[in-house]
Amino acid sequence: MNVRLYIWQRGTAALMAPLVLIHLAVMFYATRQGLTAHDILGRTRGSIAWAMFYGTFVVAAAIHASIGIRNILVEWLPVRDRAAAFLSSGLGILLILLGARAVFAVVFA
Amino acid sequence: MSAPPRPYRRNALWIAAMVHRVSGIGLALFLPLHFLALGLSLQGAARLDSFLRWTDIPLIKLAEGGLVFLLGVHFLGGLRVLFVENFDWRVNQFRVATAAGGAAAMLAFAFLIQVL
Amino acid sequence: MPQADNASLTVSIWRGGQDGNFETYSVPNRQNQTVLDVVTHVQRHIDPTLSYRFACRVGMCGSCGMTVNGRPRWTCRTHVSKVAKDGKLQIAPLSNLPVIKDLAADMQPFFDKWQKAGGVFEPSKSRAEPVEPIRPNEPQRIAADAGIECINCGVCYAGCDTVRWNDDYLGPAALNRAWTLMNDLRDSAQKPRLAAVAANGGCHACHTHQSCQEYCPQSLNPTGSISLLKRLATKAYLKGELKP
Amino acid sequence: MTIERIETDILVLGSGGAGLFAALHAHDRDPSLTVTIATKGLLGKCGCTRMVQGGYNVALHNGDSIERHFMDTIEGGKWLPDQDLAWTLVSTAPERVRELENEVGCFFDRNADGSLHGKAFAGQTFDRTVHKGDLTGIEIINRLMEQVWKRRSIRKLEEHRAIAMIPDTSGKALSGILMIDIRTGKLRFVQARAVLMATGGGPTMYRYHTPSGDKSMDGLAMALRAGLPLRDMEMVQFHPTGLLAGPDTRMTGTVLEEGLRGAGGHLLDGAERRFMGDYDPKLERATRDVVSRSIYAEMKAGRTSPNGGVYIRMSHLGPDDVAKKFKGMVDRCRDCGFDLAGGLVEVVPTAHYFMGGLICLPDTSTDMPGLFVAGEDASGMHGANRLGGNGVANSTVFGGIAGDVMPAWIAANGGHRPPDEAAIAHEAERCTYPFGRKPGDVNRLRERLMDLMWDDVGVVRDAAGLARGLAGLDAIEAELMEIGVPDGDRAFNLTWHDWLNLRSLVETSRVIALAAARRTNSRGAHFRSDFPEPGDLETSTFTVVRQTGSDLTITDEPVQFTRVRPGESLLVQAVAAE
Ligand SMILES: Cc1cc2nc3c(=O)[nH]c(=O)nc-3n(C[C@H](O)[C@H](O)[C@H](O)COP(=O)(O)OP(=O)(O)OC[C@H]3O[C@@H](n4cnc5c(N)ncnc54)[C@H](O)[C@@H]3O)c2cc1C
Ligand code: HEM
Ligand code: SF4
Ligand code: F3S
Ligand code: FES
Repeated sequence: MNVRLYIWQRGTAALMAPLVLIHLAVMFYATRQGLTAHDILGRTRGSIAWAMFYGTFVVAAAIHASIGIRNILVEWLPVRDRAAAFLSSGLGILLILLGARAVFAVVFA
Repeated sequence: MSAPPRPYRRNALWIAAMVHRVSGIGLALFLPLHFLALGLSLQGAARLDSFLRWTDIPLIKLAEGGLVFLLGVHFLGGLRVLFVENFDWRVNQFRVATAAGGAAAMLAFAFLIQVL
Repeated sequence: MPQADNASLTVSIWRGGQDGNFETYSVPNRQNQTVLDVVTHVQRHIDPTLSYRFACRVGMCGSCGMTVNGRPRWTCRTHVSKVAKDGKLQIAPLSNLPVIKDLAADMQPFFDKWQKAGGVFEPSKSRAEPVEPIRPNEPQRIAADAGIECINCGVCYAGCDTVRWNDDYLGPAALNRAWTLMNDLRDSAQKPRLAAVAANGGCHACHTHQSCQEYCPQSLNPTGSISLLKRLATKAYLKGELKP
Repeated sequence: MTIERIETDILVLGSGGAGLFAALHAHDRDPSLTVTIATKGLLGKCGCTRMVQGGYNVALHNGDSIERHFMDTIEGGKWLPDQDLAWTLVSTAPERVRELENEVGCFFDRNADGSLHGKAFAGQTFDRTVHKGDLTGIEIINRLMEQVWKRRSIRKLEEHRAIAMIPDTSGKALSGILMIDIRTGKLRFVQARAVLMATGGGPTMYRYHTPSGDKSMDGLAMALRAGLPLRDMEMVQFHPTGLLAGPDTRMTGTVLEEGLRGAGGHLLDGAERRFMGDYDPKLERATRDVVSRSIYAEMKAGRTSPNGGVYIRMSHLGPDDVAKKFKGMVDRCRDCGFDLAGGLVEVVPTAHYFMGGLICLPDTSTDMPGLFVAGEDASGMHGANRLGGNGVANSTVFGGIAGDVMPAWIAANGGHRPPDEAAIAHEAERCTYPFGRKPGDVNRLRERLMDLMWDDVGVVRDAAGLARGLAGLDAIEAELMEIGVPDGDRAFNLTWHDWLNLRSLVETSRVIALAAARRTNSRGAHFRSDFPEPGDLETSTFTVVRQTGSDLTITDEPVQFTRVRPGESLLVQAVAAE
């Protein structure tokens, strides 16, 4: 890892820290209030704030996790830098696509 | 490299790093599934509901508790790393690591009690 | 007085090169005995062909690093009673380095990386000029002093799994040296050094396992040096002074 | 056996302060020359310069002067030093320290105002010892080693042991050095236009000694065989307080620093009685040689601790304070099971430094064209006693000079000289000699040598003991020649090298005993109980030993007082001139 990847990885981690806290809090609240599709969608549908919140989370997690996995590939599997970069970018893109789809689903669909 | 076994990995802080790594992998594997599940609502609330009901099975609840635990340890372990790297917090790391693990376990336990 | 050998030590020692194996010896247990003394006893009295390395025998040269009961240590300053488990010792060469023979490891990769990290002073003055006045309480001097007493024993390098897993990783000792020099006001190679440690395999490859800090026989804190380097490089990068 | 051949312009033997500095200077003087540095251990990680704790004497501080440093050196050396060598030492040291700081990168300790800190060291009239904590040698050698690495064209032969000087076909000049590649066990002949001998002496033939385990007087043994004259060979400096931990640990003999006594530590006999009062009114703070002799006398009288030494006690100064002030020493003792801060630690005098060595000029040249010498292998700078802090100054000053001088010498004296092939063959056979014999216990014989030198040629000497010692050395040598080393794997074969070490030590021990028998007075490190007086200073002489064939001849040469005569002082003159 070099300084550029490091900054993205740690930066997104720092960004996610408060997001995770909020997410956990919401989860606790949600499980108490009942976890039905109706409840969930009731909270999220049409809420730009939720869209922003989870949108940011998705992007940050995708960047963060793909760089993390890249390091692990290099260290634990016989994968060289280039291949690891390729694979982990794939993971990142996958996460962003699925994540965007999920946010779209719960907010706008 | 030579073959001798390496019990030095029993070092507490090394274990903390490994827990962090494994939880990170766990989260990275879980995240696509999580997104897929939420994406189900594209096919209507009923579809999502049937999925959520399926998640009522205790085993699945337990697995969810596990996920919260993963997120918890990874979050706290990650904070530990961020602190070590960015503040002068390098003594007594052992206690911080244990505290992080403990806090995450409590969090997961609390969550389990909630959902079960 | 050499104590009566109440139960002698059972010592297994790595023999051969990279793909050698452990052989077991019985060594008398003495009151004043370091791991290096145990190894010496085997060479002097049991198997004259045993190879190992040492020089100063008092913890100054960093030549005698070995893996003792699974943990890297300086053997000349490690008393047997501190490490023997039930009268058993297992002694192997330092890991993460090629084995030359028996307990002697080839330290060349360790020193190559030391240089790659820019671990060499680059002068800004000549011998004709007076010595630079630097107050002992200047923060940079204090920071430089913190890591300066490294004896390049390689113990941290052998104990770091990131070194094991990542061939490019420069390792704790080299980075600790680089950090020391980044705090040396007399040095003129700050830029290239920072670029070297910010590149692939540099300080950012460290995962803060902290084994280096735990094992360093000189009680240095390479983890600390590395995280400070990370910060320094990060700041420089954000200011656009570094292009990885 | 096939012997690999290598050529180089300059060959440096040893990677202590002298060797590393020489390689650096030679390379920087003329980068077009090939410089090769060969060393018995890893580059910079062997030898004694690394073990320097106290520091580096240099007249750089306000109020000090070269003249004062010079006078301290001459008086400390009991008027035996070669004054031109001593002058070169003290007058070059300031530049060398500035070079160490400004160019090599050593980061010495500072005063509050940022200037270099000078600490007090015994036997000096000024606090001039520059240091980095109490690990000065590590700082000096680590930085030098980095500079040598950086100059990638300097060729490194690590774990290479020099075994013989090979003359050229004329027999008058040096052609090169025969070596063993320790890692493979193969022989290698390195032909060089100029060679620096910097293997660092090292009196490790004594039961208790401080130098690193790689040092075994190889350089002086080689020089002796090559017929070069050695001077001051009776002058072995003992440090009064070496750690005594019993016969089976390499820790025994290692230094417990002088500061312990300076700070008020007590020396106690076996019955825990403080004894220094019987010998000197300055008690434990008496000079190194006096304290060493007093402890030695207690030991001879049988008033010893369990391992046969005496005790040092610090606890009355408050264990916590001691632990803070002498952290390094307390840690070191604790690691080997002793409580220095709170308990008693057994100590003995321990052989520390060798003042004797090759005769050379201030430009480091020797009697043999092509051979230069620097560091502890050279002699004449210290006379009968080396000041603490003058050892590392000596190796770095003269190592640097050698590096400056050799390129010019090469330019003036032409190319490689063809080796005497018969000498190579002979020396190759000599070093593989033990492989033909029935294996025996090399270590037992080594211990016998160490006991003999300690008992008969040690801290206090007399004619009878020295005669006994000389006879004993012959017996040990005869036995050594009967003992073999198992043949088989010669790679990294430490037992073979133990054998070779022992041979070098026996050969040089004989010269020490001979020179000690020759000097019928007591000066500095050399003390004869049958001749306790220092003798007339005006007519001071130094011993010179030379080997021709298998015969040793010894002569006395008058000391030339080229700068100052006994009774005079450069300081008085300097003051008077103002
Ligand atoms: C414990 C201790 C503390 C000391 N403290 C001080 C102090 O505070 N101040 C001070 O001024 N002096 C001190 N000295 C003395 C000082 O260290 C030495 O005088 C000086 O460093 C010698 O330098 P050198 O380069 O000649 O030899 P060394 O530094 O000893 O180097 C000799 C080199 O030659 C190599 N060598 C040996 N034999 C061979 C061979 N056959 N072939 C190839 N290479 C060989 C060795 O491996 C080593 O690399 C101390 C000495 C000791 C032992
Ligand atoms: C609160 C949020 C988070 C914080 C503070 C955080 C922090 C960190 C930190 C500091 C690292 C670097 C560890 C190292 O290099 O040693 C890291 C690694 C990693 N993180 Fe996170 N993280 C968070 C959330 C996540 C999430 C949500 C995922 C998954 C999707 C994730 C996956 C990973 C992975 C795979 C690694 C690589 C582990 C390794 O290199 O050992 N993280 N995290
Ligand atoms: S940092 Fe410590 S463990 Fe690492 S090489 Fe230096 S002294 Fe040895
Ligand atoms: S053990 Fe290795 S991972 Fe970093 S903190 Fe030390 S270098
Ligand atoms: S032998 Fe020098 S550090 Fe152990």
